[in-house]
Amino acid sequence: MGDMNVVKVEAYRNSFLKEVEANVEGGQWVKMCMQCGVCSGSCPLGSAWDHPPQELFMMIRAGKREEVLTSSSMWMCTSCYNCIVRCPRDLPITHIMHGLAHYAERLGLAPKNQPTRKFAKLFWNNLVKKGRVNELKLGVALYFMNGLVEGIKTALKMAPLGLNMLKTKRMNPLEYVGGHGIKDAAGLQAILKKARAIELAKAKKA
Amino acid sequence: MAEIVATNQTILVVGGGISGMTAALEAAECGKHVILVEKTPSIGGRIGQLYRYFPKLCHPTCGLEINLKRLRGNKNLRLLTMTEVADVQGQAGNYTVTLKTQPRFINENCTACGACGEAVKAEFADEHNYGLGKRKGAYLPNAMAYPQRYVLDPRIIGTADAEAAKAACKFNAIDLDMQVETKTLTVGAIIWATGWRPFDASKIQPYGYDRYPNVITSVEFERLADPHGPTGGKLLRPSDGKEAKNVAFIQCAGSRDRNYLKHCSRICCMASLKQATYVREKFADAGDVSIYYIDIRAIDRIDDFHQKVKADPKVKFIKSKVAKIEQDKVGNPVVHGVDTEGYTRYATAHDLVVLAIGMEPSVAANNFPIKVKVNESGFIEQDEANGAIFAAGCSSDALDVNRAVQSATASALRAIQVINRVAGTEG
Amino acid sequence: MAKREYSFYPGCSSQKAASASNYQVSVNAMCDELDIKLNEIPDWNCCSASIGYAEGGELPRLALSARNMALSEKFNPGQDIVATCAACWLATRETKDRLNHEDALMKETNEALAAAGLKVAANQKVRHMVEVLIEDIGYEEMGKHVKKPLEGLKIAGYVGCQTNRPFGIDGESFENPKYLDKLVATLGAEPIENYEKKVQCCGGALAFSEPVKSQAMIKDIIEAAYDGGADMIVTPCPVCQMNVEVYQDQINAKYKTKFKMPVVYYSTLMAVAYGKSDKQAGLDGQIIKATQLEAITRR
Amino acid sequence: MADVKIGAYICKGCGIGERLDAKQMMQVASRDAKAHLVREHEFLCNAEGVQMIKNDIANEGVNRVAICACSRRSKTDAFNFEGVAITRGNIREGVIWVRPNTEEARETTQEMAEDYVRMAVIEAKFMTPPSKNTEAKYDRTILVVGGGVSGMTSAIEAAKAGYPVHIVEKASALGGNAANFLRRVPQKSPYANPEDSGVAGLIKAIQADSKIKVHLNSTITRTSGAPGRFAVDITTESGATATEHFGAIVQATGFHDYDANKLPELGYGKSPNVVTQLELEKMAKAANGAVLKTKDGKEIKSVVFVQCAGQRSSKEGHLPYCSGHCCSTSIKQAMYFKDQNPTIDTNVIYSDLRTPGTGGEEFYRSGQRKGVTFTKGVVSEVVNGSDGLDVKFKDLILNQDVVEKADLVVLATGMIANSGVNIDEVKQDEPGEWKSSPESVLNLSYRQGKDIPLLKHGFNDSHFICFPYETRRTGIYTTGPVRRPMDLLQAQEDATGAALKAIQSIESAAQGLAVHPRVGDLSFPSFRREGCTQCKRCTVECPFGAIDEDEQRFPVFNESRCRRCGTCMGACPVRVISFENYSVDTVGQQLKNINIPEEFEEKPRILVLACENDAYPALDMAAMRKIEYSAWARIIPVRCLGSVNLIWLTDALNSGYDGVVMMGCQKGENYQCHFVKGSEIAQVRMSKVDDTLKTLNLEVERVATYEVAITDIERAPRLINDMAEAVKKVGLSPFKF
Repeated sequence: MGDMNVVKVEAYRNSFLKEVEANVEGGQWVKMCMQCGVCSGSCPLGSAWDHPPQELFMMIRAGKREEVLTSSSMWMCTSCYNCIVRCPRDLPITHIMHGLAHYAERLGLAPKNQPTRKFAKLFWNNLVKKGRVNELKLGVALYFMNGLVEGIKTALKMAPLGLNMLKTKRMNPLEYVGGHGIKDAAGLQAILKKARAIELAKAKKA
Repeated sequence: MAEIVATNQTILVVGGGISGMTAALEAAECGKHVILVEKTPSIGGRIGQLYRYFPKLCHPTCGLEINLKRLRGNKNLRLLTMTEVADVQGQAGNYTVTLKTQPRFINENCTACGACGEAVKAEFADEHNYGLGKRKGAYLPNAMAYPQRYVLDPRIIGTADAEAAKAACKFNAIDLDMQVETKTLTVGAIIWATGWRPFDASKIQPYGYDRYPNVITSVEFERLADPHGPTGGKLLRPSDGKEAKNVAFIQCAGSRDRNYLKHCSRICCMASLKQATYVREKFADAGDVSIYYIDIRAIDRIDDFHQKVKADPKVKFIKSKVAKIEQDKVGNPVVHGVDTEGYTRYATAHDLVVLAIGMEPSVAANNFPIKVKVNESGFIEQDEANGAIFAAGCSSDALDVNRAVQSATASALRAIQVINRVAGTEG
Repeated sequence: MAKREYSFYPGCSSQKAASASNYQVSVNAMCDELDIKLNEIPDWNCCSASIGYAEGGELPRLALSARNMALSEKFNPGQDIVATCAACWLATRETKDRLNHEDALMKETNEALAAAGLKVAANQKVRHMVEVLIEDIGYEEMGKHVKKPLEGLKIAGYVGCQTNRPFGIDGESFENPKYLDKLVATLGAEPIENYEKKVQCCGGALAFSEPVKSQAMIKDIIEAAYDGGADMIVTPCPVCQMNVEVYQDQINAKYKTKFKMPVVYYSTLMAVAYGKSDKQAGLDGQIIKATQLEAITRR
Repeated sequence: MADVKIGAYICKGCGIGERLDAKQMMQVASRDAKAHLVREHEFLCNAEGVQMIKNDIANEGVNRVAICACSRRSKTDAFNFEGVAITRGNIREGVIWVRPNTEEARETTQEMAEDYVRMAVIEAKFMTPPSKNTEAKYDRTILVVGGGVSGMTSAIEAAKAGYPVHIVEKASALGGNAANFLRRVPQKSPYANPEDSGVAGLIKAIQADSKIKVHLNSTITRTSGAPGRFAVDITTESGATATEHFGAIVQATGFHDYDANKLPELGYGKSPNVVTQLELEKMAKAANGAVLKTKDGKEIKSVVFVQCAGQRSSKEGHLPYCSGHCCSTSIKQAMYFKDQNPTIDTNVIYSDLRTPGTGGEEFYRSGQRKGVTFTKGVVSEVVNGSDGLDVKFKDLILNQDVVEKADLVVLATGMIANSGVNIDEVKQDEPGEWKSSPESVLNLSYRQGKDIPLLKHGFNDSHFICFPYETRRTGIYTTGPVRRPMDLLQAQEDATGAALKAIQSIESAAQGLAVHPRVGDLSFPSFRREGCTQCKRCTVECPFGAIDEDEQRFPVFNESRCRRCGTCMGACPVRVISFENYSVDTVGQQLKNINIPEEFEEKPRILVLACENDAYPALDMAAMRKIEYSAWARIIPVRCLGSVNLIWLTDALNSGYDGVVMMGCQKGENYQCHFVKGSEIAQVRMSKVDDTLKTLNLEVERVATYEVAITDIERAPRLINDMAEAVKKVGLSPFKF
């Protein structure tokens, strides 16, 4: 993946905007931003962003590639869609944020210890394996994503919660070993593989 | 109603606001025969509801007084109020128009003495004040109303109030049997000057106009500032009548936004700058103004007014489209967003928030009595296909008064060109 | 009246012994009462919710929903796809909309689906269960089935994000949707009219990865319900329900609050009002017990 | 005036009959004021009442009608009689509506009404129905000065209405600045792409129109006369002069580009690759579709547009205003590059992007869609860099200083009006010594100067928001960017309107009618030559430059240039100037004929002279709200405070008035006077009143001058009451008889 980054840097030497337009989901919309700031003001976690969406757009136009792609900002997106519905220019901001995060991830530039990024990875792997999400495995994996010691601490903190879920039959300890899944997991994996291949082929061309 | 003479050398002007009035007067003062129709009971339109004009801060009623004097003295011009155009047929130089006049229930005998107004009990939301106050069921639409004649609200017809009004009138001016009148006329050209209306602020849901009493529109704020308005010219906020000393103005409220109006309404920046001076004038240094904007569009030579307001330390400019308004526990609207110059988040409480509301055409694109070419925002385009129907003022685009009058004057000439061709006097 | 049939996409959280299994139980009871038949899409897969984008990217993510749609078209042809989970509905509907408008995407998606012998046309409507209730059943009809009106209860309608934006329920505003309030009133309870946080984000998936930030928002959601005098919160979304309900102890510990606000699904309220048992209404799934609802079921 | 026959009519409607003694008023009208015929009526404005007056006019020979009823602003449709002079005694809004209906107020209220009856009859006595101006001529030909888009549009539109037009253009071809444009900003939906400039089409239309005559390479060396009868010397480059006659003039002399050499910090003059928008337009036009290169022949890969270059700036030598079109123009020019080659970078650096209306915002979006980038920032410097130009700017969004490389930098410099000479700064030629000036556009032979007075920043715009065409020279209308900065679309709209105003002026002048604001007024000033001292005050103070001087320095009024404000009448120290329907006597006799009670009665009298357009309506509207004011006030509306002759004050004070209040409109930079200077002039004149007061040994508090707005419904009555209070303090005037 690191190679891909080098390739992209070469290809778009002068224009990060063009790179984003060609490679990021919704990227062709970035140029339409009129810098009103309503997205940034509407974001529920806005205060946690180093660079809120509108600033990211301006940074993209200004060619701040490294700063944008290594930023933790877009990983703060809760997918609440406030920005999308309020944007006066129709920019699919939520999707652009997702797209930027994914692109950064693909290029290997996403911040390594970003918790949402880690969670997303766990989630995806969990899903791909069986076709459905195994909440318990996902949860346990999540607790330990920052290492064993942290994980035990988190697990202890979360124990009452888990117990509550268990009591109300909204969590099943047996799921850890078996659990839900689809019958045609192989078919799903084939679909995803093909989809990924199509996307990679396009990314190489872009 | 007296006979109306009209021929294919007559110009019909639809709408009695500043544009329609101007178009009608300019044409009539060139010696042309003009019929001016106005939907409401008196002429003046939206400018009659403004306290001051930008950038001079002079009073629109001053120019209105001149125009009314021009109108009263002009024999070429015939005014029909409470009248709408129901239908238009034909082509340039020969249109057949159907006019529909609503009953006023008061005839020419009215002296505007006010006796009927005193006799009637029922009250209704006052249209002149955008519903911010009340008026009687028998009323003079406003102090400058022309014709200077009372109107009975149709809602009191058939009630004891109507009889009381009739009994109070010593001049036999009240006619409760008046009916809707329809007449058909021939005209040669039509000037369409139906103007604009404020965008429905309640549609801008993040700003809570429909939920928070202290979020009002710019047109309503004009009424608060006007001595003829519901507060007698005091800037009192609606919820509790407290003086609104700390006022926020939110630009592009409805404009430049694909969720509402895609176009820029042009006037709103200047209107807010103007209204900022009201706050500063009424409260001096106790007044605080915040203007939340994307681009300040103080176009051409009037930018110096912008500079002047900007130099006032008590007027703050925040480059930001406000994301959301909430209300705190004491009824202050709290404005949320991000200042894009330096990215500071704000959550600022103000006494009053004024939405610089956008303009949209009064007549919706599919509501014209004859097919006309309109653009995406519903404004009439200048196009051959429109025959001798010419847009004047804000029927043609979002315009300020100055440009609206320019447009109206131009449309008067376009109509005259048609009339002169019909008359064979074009040379 | 003939039974209404829909192609049903339950989603991961509704599975047996999953976090919103109680949602599914109450939906079943509700549908039973209203003569709604839900035909589960055979072998449906996860939609990847609002977190699959990071690792999955665009086409693989959309392919997930496309597979579900393909299966629905194949096995439940001519039926609207109905989801009870906001994220499932959103992901599927977004995929449908994009497939309908982007020819290249349609081509690529079908190329990917072909790897499993599937094909998508994206010709079924994708709807949230509340759309079915409002548009197909109607408040009036829903009201007719009420056997035990929820009298005396004050309920805050927490709509949250994804059933509300970017698509939302037809005729409702993004900032102040009123359908939950109307539903609450239909069931005989009193809606909290000025519930300030009804569309506040709960953090969604970030409740896991960014618990501190998310819980701060959740705190506001619960606090505003208390401010409005609510006895409980009702929601149409499993993520909202879970986030707002299960972290109350942690929030109490951090903020020294004393929250104990039950958070229920609209379907739970309906099942109770329709005279179903605690179990049928999914009340046994409440971590914070909705004792006032339990009292009604026992009436 | 042997044939003066005054009919006075007292209305008893609207409560007048109940509140006032009509019989008494009738007696006053006949016995005191000597009306020839006096009648009362229960309801004067109804059909029967109006018919009664008409009958008297027809059968009794009444030719002066004094209506004592409501305000002169009310019931104008009813009280409208041809061929007679009409006055109005305002006993409704002016009396019963502003006085309490109480027993103790009855006497003073009745006195007030009786005075207004007297005043109406006396005013009628001194009025003459205006007869027609004999100077009027009807010349339908219009002169358009300037052959750019505005001028060509005015010409074409006027010709379409049937009026012959001459265009005078100093260059060798029509087209003006826009002739250099490759394309223009779109004027119709979808407002997405630059479109044909339209200039060639206009030129073609002019060439095809037999009613339009074009004088190229020509200037105007003298303009004399008045609306309906202008005589204009048109001189060609070779010096040949022809005199042509016109009814009205449209001045469409356009603009020239700001001198970018004043912007060395932006690299202009230092690099050939820093150009103005107008220069880029010329380059693009010359390239005629070929790829644009830098001056040294290199391919252009990046262009930066610097908005507000030397504009909207208070720096020395910069323009303080915004030229309005430049944001859209930069978008259009960026599209020249983008449409040719989308990989060329185009960045517009702006502080406020100003693309108003439907078209503006759509065009902005279209620019963005095409990949034009927009950066909110302020450019500090453009310098030659290692590889092309370095544009240094502060990015206001990212809050940082940035250097951007560019192959070409385009400066959005401002428009400067071609408005001729500033007559306030240039010395005027004395009569008989008039010389043509090459700097002047119109070379008016007018006493006040050769060109139209400027409003601001060199533009000769109208000062009036609701009346954008009001220049201060009757029959001469400015249009296009000479009036104010504007884009092509607005200029064309403006030019069409200006053509109408020219036509209107021609039609009005032919009938001897005044134009705005006293439209249709047939009266005009005349003077008693034998009394005139040739002091020139009237010539100097006329706001419209209507008055010239003959060789003996007597005033020449040029009736059809006159706007009937009466400023000349107010200015005249020897009171020889008057109008048929408005004179020193029509007002002076009114104030002299009211009843001044003897001192012991302790009933002061306060004269109020109120501007008829603002203060008087404000008092009317106060009356509609029943806002009371002092019964001592006697209000006389005046055309303009500028028409107030000092003699009225002196007479009033001499005859025992206790106070005088003058209400004009706002003066100063944002003046509201539709006669431009009336209020200001009055203020200056009144500064001399103190001397008068001193010679009479009267207190200065007895005279007050105010700016009153039409909205001052509470303040205007208060000002009257304030004077009543002041009189109470200083005591009654010693000049009662």
